[in-house]
Amino acid sequence: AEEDLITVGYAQVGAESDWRTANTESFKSTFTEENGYKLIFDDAQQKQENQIKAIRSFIQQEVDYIVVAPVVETGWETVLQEAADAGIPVILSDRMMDLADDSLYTCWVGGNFTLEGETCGDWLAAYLEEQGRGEEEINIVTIQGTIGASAQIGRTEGFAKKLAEHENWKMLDMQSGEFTQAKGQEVMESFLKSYDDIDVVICENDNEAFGAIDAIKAAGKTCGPDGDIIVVSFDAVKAAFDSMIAGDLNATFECNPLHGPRVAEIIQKLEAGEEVEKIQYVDEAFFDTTMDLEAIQAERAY
Amino acid sequence: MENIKKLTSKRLFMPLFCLAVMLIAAVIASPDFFKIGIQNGVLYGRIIDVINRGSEVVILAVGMTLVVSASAGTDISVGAVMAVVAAVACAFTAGGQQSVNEYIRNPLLGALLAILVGILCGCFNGFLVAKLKIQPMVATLILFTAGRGIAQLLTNGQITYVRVDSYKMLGSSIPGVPVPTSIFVTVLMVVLTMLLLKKTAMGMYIEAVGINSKAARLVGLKSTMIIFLVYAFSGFCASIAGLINSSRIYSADANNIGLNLELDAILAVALGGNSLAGGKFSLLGSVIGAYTIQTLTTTLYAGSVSSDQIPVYKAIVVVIIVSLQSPELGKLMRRLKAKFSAGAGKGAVS
Amino acid sequence: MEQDVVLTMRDISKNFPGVKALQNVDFTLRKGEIHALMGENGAGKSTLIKVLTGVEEFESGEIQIEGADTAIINRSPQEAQANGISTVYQEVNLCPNLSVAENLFIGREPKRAGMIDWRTMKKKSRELLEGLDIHIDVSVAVENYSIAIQQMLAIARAVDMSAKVLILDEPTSSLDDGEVEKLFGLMRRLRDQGVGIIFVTHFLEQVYAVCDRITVLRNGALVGEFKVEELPRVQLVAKMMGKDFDDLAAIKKEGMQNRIKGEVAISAKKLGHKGTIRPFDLDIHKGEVIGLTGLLGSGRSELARSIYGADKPDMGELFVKGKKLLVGAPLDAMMAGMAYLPENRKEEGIISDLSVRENIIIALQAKRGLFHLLSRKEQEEFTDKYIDVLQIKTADRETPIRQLSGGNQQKVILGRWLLTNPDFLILDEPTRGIDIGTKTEIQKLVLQLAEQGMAVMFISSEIEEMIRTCSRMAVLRDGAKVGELEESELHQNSIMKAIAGGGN
Amino acid sequence: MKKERRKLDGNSFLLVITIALFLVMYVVGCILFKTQGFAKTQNFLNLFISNAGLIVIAVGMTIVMITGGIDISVGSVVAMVCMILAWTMEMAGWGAIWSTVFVLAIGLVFGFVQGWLVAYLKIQPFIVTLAGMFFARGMTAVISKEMISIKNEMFLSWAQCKIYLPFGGYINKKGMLIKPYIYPSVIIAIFILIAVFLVLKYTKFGRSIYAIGGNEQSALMMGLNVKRTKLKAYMLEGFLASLGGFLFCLNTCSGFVEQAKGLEMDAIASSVIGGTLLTGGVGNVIGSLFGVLIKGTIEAFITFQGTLSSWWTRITIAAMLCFFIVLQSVFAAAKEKNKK
Ligand SMILES: Nc1ncnc2c1ncn2[C@@H]1O[C@H](COP(=O)(O)OP(=O)(O)OP(=O)(O)O)[C@@H](O)[C@H]1O
Ligand SMILES: Nc1ncnc2c1ncn2[C@@H]1O[C@H](COP(=O)(O)OP(=O)(O)OP(=O)(O)O)[C@@H](O)[C@H]1O
Ligand SMILES: [Mg+2]
Ligand SMILES: [Mg+2]
Repeated sequence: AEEDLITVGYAQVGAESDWRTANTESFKSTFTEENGYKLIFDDAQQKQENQIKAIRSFIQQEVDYIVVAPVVETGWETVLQEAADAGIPVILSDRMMDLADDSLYTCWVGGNFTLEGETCGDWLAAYLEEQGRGEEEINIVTIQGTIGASAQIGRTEGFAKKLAEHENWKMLDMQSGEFTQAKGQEVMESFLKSYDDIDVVICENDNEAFGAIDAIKAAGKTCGPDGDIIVVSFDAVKAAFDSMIAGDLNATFECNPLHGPRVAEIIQKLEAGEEVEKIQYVDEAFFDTTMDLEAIQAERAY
Repeated sequence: MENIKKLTSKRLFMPLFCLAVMLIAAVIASPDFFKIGIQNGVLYGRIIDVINRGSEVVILAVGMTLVVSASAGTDISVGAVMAVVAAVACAFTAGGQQSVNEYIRNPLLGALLAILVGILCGCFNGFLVAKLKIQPMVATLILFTAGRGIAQLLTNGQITYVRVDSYKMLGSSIPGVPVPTSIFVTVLMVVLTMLLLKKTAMGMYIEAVGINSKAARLVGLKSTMIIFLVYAFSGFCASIAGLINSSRIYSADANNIGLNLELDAILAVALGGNSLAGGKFSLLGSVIGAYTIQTLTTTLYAGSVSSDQIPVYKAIVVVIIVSLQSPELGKLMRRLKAKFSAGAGKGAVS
Repeated sequence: MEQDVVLTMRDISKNFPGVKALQNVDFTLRKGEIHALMGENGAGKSTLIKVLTGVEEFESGEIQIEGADTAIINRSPQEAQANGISTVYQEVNLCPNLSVAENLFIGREPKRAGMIDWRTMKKKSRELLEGLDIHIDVSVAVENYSIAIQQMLAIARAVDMSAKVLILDEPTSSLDDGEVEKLFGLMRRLRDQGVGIIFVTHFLEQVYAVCDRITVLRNGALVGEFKVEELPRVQLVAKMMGKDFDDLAAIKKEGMQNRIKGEVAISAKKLGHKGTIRPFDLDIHKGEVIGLTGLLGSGRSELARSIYGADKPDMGELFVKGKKLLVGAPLDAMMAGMAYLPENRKEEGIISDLSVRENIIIALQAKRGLFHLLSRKEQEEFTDKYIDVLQIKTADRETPIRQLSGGNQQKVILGRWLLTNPDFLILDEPTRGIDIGTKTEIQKLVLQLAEQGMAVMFISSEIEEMIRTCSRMAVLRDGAKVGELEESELHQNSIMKAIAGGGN
Repeated sequence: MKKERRKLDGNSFLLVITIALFLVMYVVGCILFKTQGFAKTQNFLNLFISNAGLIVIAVGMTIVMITGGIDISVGSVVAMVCMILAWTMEMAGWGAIWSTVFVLAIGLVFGFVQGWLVAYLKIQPFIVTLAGMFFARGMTAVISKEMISIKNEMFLSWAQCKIYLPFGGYINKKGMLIKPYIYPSVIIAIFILIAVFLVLKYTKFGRSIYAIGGNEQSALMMGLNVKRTKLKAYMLEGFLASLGGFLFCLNTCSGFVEQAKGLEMDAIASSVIGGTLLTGGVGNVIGSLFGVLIKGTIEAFITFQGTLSSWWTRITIAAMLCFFIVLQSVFAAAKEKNKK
């Protein structure tokens, strides 16, 4: 019956990318009535103030749990205090919150962007080694994500760490492609005209990589495992597999969007009165052209 | 001297002058700005990028100019309409799948359908503005808000890819033709619109309605119809721009196609020396304005300005350009000068 | 400065692109005089006033005003006001969205404790207007009132500012005789208080009725300053036009009396528009000039508008040459051969930023349709023809119409309609703001058109003008047509009686 | 009687319609979402709590719109203000009061520059404020690309200072007594609303704004100082934008580049729904308040509904907006017809 259901209010960022859509879908398919939940879903259209409104509304609706995928990391004290005053536990998903008082949320579930960046650096080092270019001077450009987004910050930071470890790697330029294909292309076009000798392009999401690849081809160069320029990207959306199969993209580093089941698990534990870990990373892998991409792609949920 | 005066008093002088200054700045920022080469059988170079990338803004600005002229308002929905159009085109040709490597349905039909939808969006705006007399910005705010939602609805919230070479042609180039297709389309749109305005009475009608719709009605113009048509046309322009943009990325990215392009289009109209209060307009001015903006953006990219700081430079350049175009600046200068020279003498009366 | 002089302008010059609007003009205004500023359309009267009050800059010359030691330059109307000059400009300048009371007092609102005292403001407004015999709701927005009322409001506002100099630029163009009389009373009172008044008008009688002195301008240059007694009418006209002028008597409706009425061109049956004009019947014959007469606000304009479809009538039927016409929009009426010169030139007539050429040809173009663009050559021919016929003073045919003087704008609009070669021409106050020479020309033209078989409807607040031109009149009162006067009954007295109504 | 009737003409009539529609809408919400507690006092107060900044900004927007202008920079200004607050307090170590005074001053200066360009150089407001929008957003990025969280104690104490109301409490599921509360920001917003209402109605400056919007040329000819008045209007607007930004910041306690994107559209929409004309001369801040509340209620509907996908959210908001605007225009047209 209606009363037995656990009510969960989920304040989602929006639907700004395929990743986000998959993330939303994962929650919607997990928190169903069959599974004993009533999900109140709110889409914030990428605006923090909307999320704050939504949380306030959840409090009024007396939900049992509030799950937030914060638009940004900062500025949540007041409204989380309100939730705490009403005695509603808050679970964070995807992005972290930057709070003075960590007790305001119960736990966090998400990917590790910095780790993704580091993995990328490690992969590149291994790949170059394998190609016999381990000692060569390597010119790198980065097409960053939307400046300020946690994915952008984490991935830039993670890769920078690895960059520092290799003296022969040189970061020529960084410019934001705002996580879109069109901007990625425009930025890459500009890079190609400013620098003749680019060896590696790091794109902070897949869509930027698609644009960069087009720009590279238009400039009469080639990319991918058999080409002049190495292109790597993050997220591992389905389309990225197409691109790798076509031999344009070298590798993509996963950012797992399937947080729903994990959050459900946590809620079950909390219902049973158990303690939960404060920080919970979801598993993330990477894919490159050496793998059986078609098989993997067929299995993936997004 | 006489000649210079005559030249500077021409309507298009200031916009052209500003474009020229921008181009010079561009050359200083990247010396190979005007270098044109051939790459893969297609023209290649920064200046080509400017012209190519500027296509969408130019086409939007064409429609926007007429909207501004006839209704003294702006159509802020064009960016969102572009997204809708792209979504229709992709969702139709991909047959609802998320990514296809060949057409599921006829691409021409898809393009036609998409254009039709774009025009319909324009008609919706036109109906609200012309018939219901809702203020343009507010009327178009509705599609501005809904447009990307509709686009996502059509593509199920995901970016839909049509990875077929012929789909990419509009945004890149047709094999064997060295000029990017979008440049052709842009020229065609501008020329056709010009002809429409100059060879029929439409240009005069639009201006008359924009300047004084009451008087225009009394001399037998159907103000309502004209305003309606102008919005429909703006929808048409948005749909062409949407198709180009979608073809560039061979996909429909509901969240990003045409994002903030409405602002650039409006800016282009203003930089072209047109008044946003309606009435007299110069289509060429808007086109020049659009290329000015694109030159600025490309130059800033070339100068490695971080993209989130680009707006600061853009703002400064815009303010300088529009100030230069303001006749008030001249008056103010003259007054200051007079004050200065009189200051020593009697003490000016202010 | 002379003893009783309040204002002198010396050697004022002002150029517009292509036009020497003022060339070394001198003007002197004395305390307690009413000083007429006369000249043909485009002579530079309004420009002189705008230069004086800071609306336009001027190139050279000097303005001195009593009380200031040095020459002054007003940079804005605000400064002019501060210097004691209060002005009613030629085109009514009020804020349509504000209430009557606010328009009267804006910028000098009565205050209490630093806040605007609305109650006092309304009370004062009511008093002010009642003094002028205007009885309207002062808390209603000005846009709800007719031009005539608006003109009175602008005057009331200027008069109430108790300035040293009061400028009235064609204040009487929309007023009827009664109101003009009221205004004159007011002006005389102010003169006696020592105010200097500059008065611009095209009505000679008015000049001779109230003015003390006359300054005449021609083509931007000063002709001279005269005492009224020393300058008889004929000479004044001659000075204005620069040539001798065969007096108004020249116009006669020769042969009109004897002519039989033509066939019925337009016939209205119970036509009406809710709230403005009650259902009326009216037949208009080919070749006649039918006048509409009545007091201000009696609904003359509304009657004309309902025929033309400017305000779509919501009852009754209209027949054109016997055929029923459904008028949905003005274009339908135009296609049936009608033309309509609206009374409010600024709001409904001119298309301000378009050129003279475009303003003239636009109606014909609309009639021909979108795809039948008149060739540039035809456009220019037509334009030149009407510039010539109507003596329109303009720098160029490509000059934006807003740069023309008020009277010349009116001529352009008239030209616009003549070009469409209508069968039925409605003229609502066509001579408003038009100089005496052209006025006569227009009257002649109207008669000539009627002669050629056109049906004309003529509305004017000037009864004499109506008598000269009309062959029949319809009388309106309070939004209803109350009677008709035949040719034989057209005399000042009988018309006045009809307007006033049979005694009740 | 007749006079009273007349007073309802046109604009005030529209205001009455707006308020009535809001009430109807709210009651419908209470009925539809009865079980979820839509009717709780706190839910109503939340409209004010979450929108305090927007109310102040919409009030400012109304002022410039009455002059016939527009200001699309406000969203970016809010972002800049939040960023400056965060940066000065967290990075430069200023006190909360100084930071606040500083951003308010910045708002004034920003308004002054925009106003000067609009009034004295006669550049079109849309373009000036578009440049302002670019500038402020860019400056936000220049100050810091990273998000800054405000941890300043005094600031947080302002932000979290609940003011409980003595009525409307309820016992929640867990047996806690929840008393309705507001934050100081709400009081500031209401105060500003009243103050601006009085300024517009009872000062020369306020009336001049209406006059300019009605007909700038006439206002000039009637001897008003059009330029100065416009400049002042934009300065006031800039001040209110920064104050709104401050209130906004009290709600979000952070600064980052993407903040308050599109807020200008919310403010414009609220003003227009409240009966302000973009062509100038007509408008009322009380209307704008109801515009904000109506937008808030529409959003509350959607949150309470709780199953819409992202795209349906957008479409639904737009549809309700459309419904509302069309309804308003139909009422206005009917009124216009009656008048004739
Ligand atoms: N803003 C302007 N730009 C260009 N020319 C102008 C402008 N204003 C007036 N003129 C020109 O200056 C001349 C004088 O115009 P002005 O309005 O002073 O005439 P006027 O004597 O008031 O005539 P009227 O009796 O018709 O009102 C005209 O030829 C007119 O075309
Ligand atoms: N004295 C008045 N008091 C109140 N309202 C008036 C007055 N005079 C005019 N009006 C309003 O203005 C409307 C239009 O009047 P208008 O002046 O156009 O009539 P008219 O007979 O055409 O006179 P004219 O064309 O000479 O000005 C009237 O229907 C009436 O509502
Ligand atoms: Mg004049
Ligand atoms: Mg009339």
